[in-house]
Amino acid sequence: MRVLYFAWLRERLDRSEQQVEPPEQVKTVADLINWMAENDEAFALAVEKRSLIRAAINAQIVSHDASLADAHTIALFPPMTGG
Amino acid sequence: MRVLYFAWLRERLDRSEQQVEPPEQVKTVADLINWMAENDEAFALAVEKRSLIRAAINAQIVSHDASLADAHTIALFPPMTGG
Amino acid sequence: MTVRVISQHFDPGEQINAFVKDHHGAGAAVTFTGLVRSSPSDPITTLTLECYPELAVNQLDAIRSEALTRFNLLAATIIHRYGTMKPGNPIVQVMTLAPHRGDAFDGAQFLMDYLKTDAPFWKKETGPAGTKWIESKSSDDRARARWE
Amino acid sequence: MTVRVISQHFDPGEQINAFVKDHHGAGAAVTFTGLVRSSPSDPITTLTLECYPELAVNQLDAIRSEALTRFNLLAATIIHRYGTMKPGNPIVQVMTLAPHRGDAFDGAQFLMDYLKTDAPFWKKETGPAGTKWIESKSSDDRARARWE
Repeated sequence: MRVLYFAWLRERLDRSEQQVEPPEQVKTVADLINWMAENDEAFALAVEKRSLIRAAINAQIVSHDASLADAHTIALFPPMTGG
Repeated sequence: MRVLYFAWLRERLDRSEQQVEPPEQVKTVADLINWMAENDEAFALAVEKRSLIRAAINAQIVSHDASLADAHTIALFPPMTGG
Repeated sequence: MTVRVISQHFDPGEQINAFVKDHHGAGAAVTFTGLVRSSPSDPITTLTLECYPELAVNQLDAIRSEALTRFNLLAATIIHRYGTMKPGNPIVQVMTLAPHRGDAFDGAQFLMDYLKTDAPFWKKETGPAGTKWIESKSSDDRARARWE
Repeated sequence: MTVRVISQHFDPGEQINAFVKDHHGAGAAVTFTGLVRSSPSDPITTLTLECYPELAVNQLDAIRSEALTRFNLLAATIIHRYGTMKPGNPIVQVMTLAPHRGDAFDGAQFLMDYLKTDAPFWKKETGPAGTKWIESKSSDDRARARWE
């Protein structure tokens, strides 16, 4: 599973993407964030305010409770400031 | 005093302007329209629906009760349809 | 030139580019372009706008000043054509520039709503059914009234 | 191309001319152009937009379809740049075309309000005080909420 990062989240983590292989009990975006935070202190700090983290699965915006079934690409990013 | 006509008022009167010398008791735009209608049957018909006649004095929009003092150019025209 | 009443064709794109140039304080530009409309249900071959140019300039200047103050615009331009035009030709273009988009949108709508009822232009269209003057619309009066 | 997410400069005027061409059924075109802003009180030297292009195209396509239906638009185009820009450069342009001006205005405002909160772009500005990410604004959330 590929995880992409954008904007200040990408900068804080110092990477724009990474591969992860979460265990079976990681079923949602929230689960994934929690599991990655458990295993990576820098990640835990960067996503500390969960309300500032937006997510997309396979280039579709989703909420944190969305299922990871069929997910090949997850993106995590701050609130958007386009336009 | 110069009187200008526009749009269908101009067409119905078959002239775009004329000179008039109203008597002293003609003090407002409404007076002028009434006085001209008394002296010109075609004019009377064209301005029959007074609510469809708009007026300007010296290139400033005015209401029918506006005074003709200092007026050198009066314009009479239908509701505007710009834009 | 911030108010232009002209009888020649104008190019919408050229006008917008000239308008936004050198206004680095502004973040938002809104442009309204009014075009001669012709549809299968209401086809026309030409649209002629009659105009009282002296009054038009006075009215457009006044409307523009009001918009600048009311919506804190950094710039506003009104271009209005008269004469005979064909379907697709631009008739009018209103452009507003403001630090924030809400003001730029409101300013442009305000200008258009006033201009429809308060600018001395009269439209006459020619199509298969002949030539007729376009009547003023009560919807335009209502649109203008909401700014009172 | 009705949704374009690009890294190159675009010309606002060229875009509007291409947009209004050959739409004789329409009477009203509204264009919003968002420009890189720099003011004496908040000077910047560059603005960089980061983008997730694949998601951006998906989001803009969806927003555009919704606007077309909701406001009976005859056409709508969204152009959004990413990369590094200078004050005065165009960032975004939204264009709507409709038989009547109210729909064209509402459609353009709707597109901009959604795009501010729902399109995956992130702004970072560089000025005398350094470089910082621009925070999302609650006023943008409110602007979007009025269409719900």
